[in-house]
Amino acid sequence: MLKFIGNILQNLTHKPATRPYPYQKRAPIAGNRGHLVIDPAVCIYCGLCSKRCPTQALAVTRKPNPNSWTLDPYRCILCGYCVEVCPKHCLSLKPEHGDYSSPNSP
Amino acid sequence: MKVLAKSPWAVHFNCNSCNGCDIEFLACLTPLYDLERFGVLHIGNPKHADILVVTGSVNHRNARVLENVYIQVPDPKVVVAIGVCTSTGGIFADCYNILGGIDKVIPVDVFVPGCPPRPEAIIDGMVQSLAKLEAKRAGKKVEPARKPTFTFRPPAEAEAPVTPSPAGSAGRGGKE
Amino acid sequence: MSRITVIPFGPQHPVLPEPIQLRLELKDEKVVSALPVVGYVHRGLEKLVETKDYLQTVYITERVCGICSFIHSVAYCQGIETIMGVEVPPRARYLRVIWSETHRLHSHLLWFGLLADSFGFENLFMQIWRAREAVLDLQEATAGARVILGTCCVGGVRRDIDQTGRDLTLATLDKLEQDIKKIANPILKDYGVQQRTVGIGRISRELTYERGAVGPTARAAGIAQDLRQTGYAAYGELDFQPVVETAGDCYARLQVRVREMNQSIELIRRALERMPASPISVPVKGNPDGETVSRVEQPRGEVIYYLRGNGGKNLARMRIRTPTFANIPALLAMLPGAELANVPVITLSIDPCISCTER
Amino acid sequence: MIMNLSEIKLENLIGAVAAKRASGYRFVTITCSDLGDAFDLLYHFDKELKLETLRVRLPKGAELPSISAEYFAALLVENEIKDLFGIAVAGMLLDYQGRFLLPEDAPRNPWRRPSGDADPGAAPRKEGSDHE
Repeated sequence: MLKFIGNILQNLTHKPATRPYPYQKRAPIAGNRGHLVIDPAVCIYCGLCSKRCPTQALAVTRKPNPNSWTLDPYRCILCGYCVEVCPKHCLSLKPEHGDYSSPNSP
Repeated sequence: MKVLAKSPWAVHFNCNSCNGCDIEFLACLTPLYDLERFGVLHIGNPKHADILVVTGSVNHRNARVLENVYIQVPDPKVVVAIGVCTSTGGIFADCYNILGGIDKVIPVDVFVPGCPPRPEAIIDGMVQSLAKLEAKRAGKKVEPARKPTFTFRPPAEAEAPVTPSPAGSAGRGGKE
Repeated sequence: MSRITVIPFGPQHPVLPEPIQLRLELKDEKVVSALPVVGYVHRGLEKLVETKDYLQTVYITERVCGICSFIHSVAYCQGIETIMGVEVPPRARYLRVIWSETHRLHSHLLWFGLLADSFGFENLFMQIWRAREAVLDLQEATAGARVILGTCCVGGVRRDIDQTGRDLTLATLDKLEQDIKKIANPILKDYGVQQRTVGIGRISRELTYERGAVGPTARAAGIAQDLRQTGYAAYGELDFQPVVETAGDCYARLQVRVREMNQSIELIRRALERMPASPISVPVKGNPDGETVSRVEQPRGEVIYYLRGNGGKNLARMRIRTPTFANIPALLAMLPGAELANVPVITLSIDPCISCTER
Repeated sequence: MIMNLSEIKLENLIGAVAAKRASGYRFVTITCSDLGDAFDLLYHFDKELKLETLRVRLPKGAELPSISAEYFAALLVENEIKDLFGIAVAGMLLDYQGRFLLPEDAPRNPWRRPSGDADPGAAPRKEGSDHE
């Protein structure tokens, strides 16, 4: 019975367990694999990432075509293999989960 | 975000998932994330539901089951596809028994990318789907969800550094 | 007067998180026989090794199952390392143990919650899943993802646990131990739970062994067999002893898993304490040529990987036999004689993972 | 590099499996691979954490005797092999008629390769490869 009262008091005084997402966002946890970003200025468009990607989520074009790097976030499994093999370290994984609603993301 | 007048119920269908997305969707219903804050209640009967939450890609045996569940959900309804398998087949797209994303079988209103998506991403997707459901209830026409790809070019070569892909390019990342 | 009726249980059923069908033949309320119908989650992912190279295959094996994903990748990587003769650095072996055990913790908690839901304790389900989130947060902080960790690679692991991660792990384990003490242990003594599990789905030790059951299903029937006894990764240095119960019913399976949770907490603490300083991975050169069988212990039991490479960068054959596949024959022996209302509890008591089973 | 591997002839299979059962082995699984002109079948057994394997070579077109009378648990994996490789398995206690994993409109026997086909994506085989 006393234990029960303790529980009630605890429930009254403690903060709610629920995280109030999306009204209040948690601080991103460093090192999390949230979404993939590229620095297009550093990239040499060698295509190694797209060769290594296990899901063919990446596509790279280079000369004679114009250089480009394309990500399909609806195929990407965020494994980070591309980040490991990139010779210029221009790819990185950011801790927040990707928001692909705007045309300029990620 | 607007508070919704009605409480939409969700039915969850595991199509061909590895359980990663399933347990993350269930985690959304538990105290820490608590989707019931938005009135979303997880129920077992498709006839009671407004939202169909699907995880996993479509294979030969469950395509018909998915279609049946979809038909049983009364109108207006929205479909939320959780995870990359559900969107395109993901890492399993090349398997012999995989047909691809669920949009091959039923129309999809919201795609949530990620493998598996975090509960925060699923909540974002659910909130988006609530807005679409409201629009459908009001009799507005709602476009099916797109799966855009994102192309980047070296800044020196492109006037516009970022070119959004054409609408609805559901293709396979343009790998030729 | 009684006659035989056939009731399909599943594929879409409120207590089944995954699609599997059991065709139950009933005489009144009693099950006479059961027949599994599977194939709803069959992908054919073993065949993918023919198109993806052996390093990419790690990410496929992680996605065989989202619940025990890390342990799948450990089994695969150990197999490839055996074929190629790669010696994994000691710290990596300890890190593999730590993440394997956090996976076991979250898997057992998840199962416990689902079982509570299946015998009608929804509040308990919520409480357990709240406790489980601590493990997922820990995995997110130490490995970079909540469920599919992606930290195991051929030749070692991809991430280290530093001092901050270590402190966080220990703090999480203390909290979790308290939660398990507060939730799980009283539940084992609860009258309602015992009414719903004791004597339900009982199976004898001999029949369990004959049907080839593995993992907690076998250990609850008195078979002291756990692949961790073979000492793969760093288990050989952690004084591991399997958890055994003898009753062979749903309650015994519950007891085994609750005790295993406490054991996992203890194993992680020991591993953190004894973990030596060393590099966390070695570079791997060349292609696998040869064949091997790799076995590790998952939350649900023994998983066995057969791998065969022939000098190319793709493997020629990968075959996965998962624990649920081995436990289904035992399940079919548990069901006859049970009441229809107990079928969900009995089915869940083997912790079925259909995604693993059908691959 | 499989430990405790013994190669047996197809006609001795049932006898060897029965001997395993008599000496208290637990059935683990059957692994099948298509080598092009024949199937390679590995029967794994376990006793006190020691894995023993029997290797059987099954020519294409030949019938595989079922061991489900000895070990009931072999039933599921035999049905799976029948589905995926199109091997006729004789005497199964329960036959799903090739519809265990794959439904009607799925590809038939997806693992079966035409006779004489080499391993997929393989480099030229080295001398003394250990599974020949």
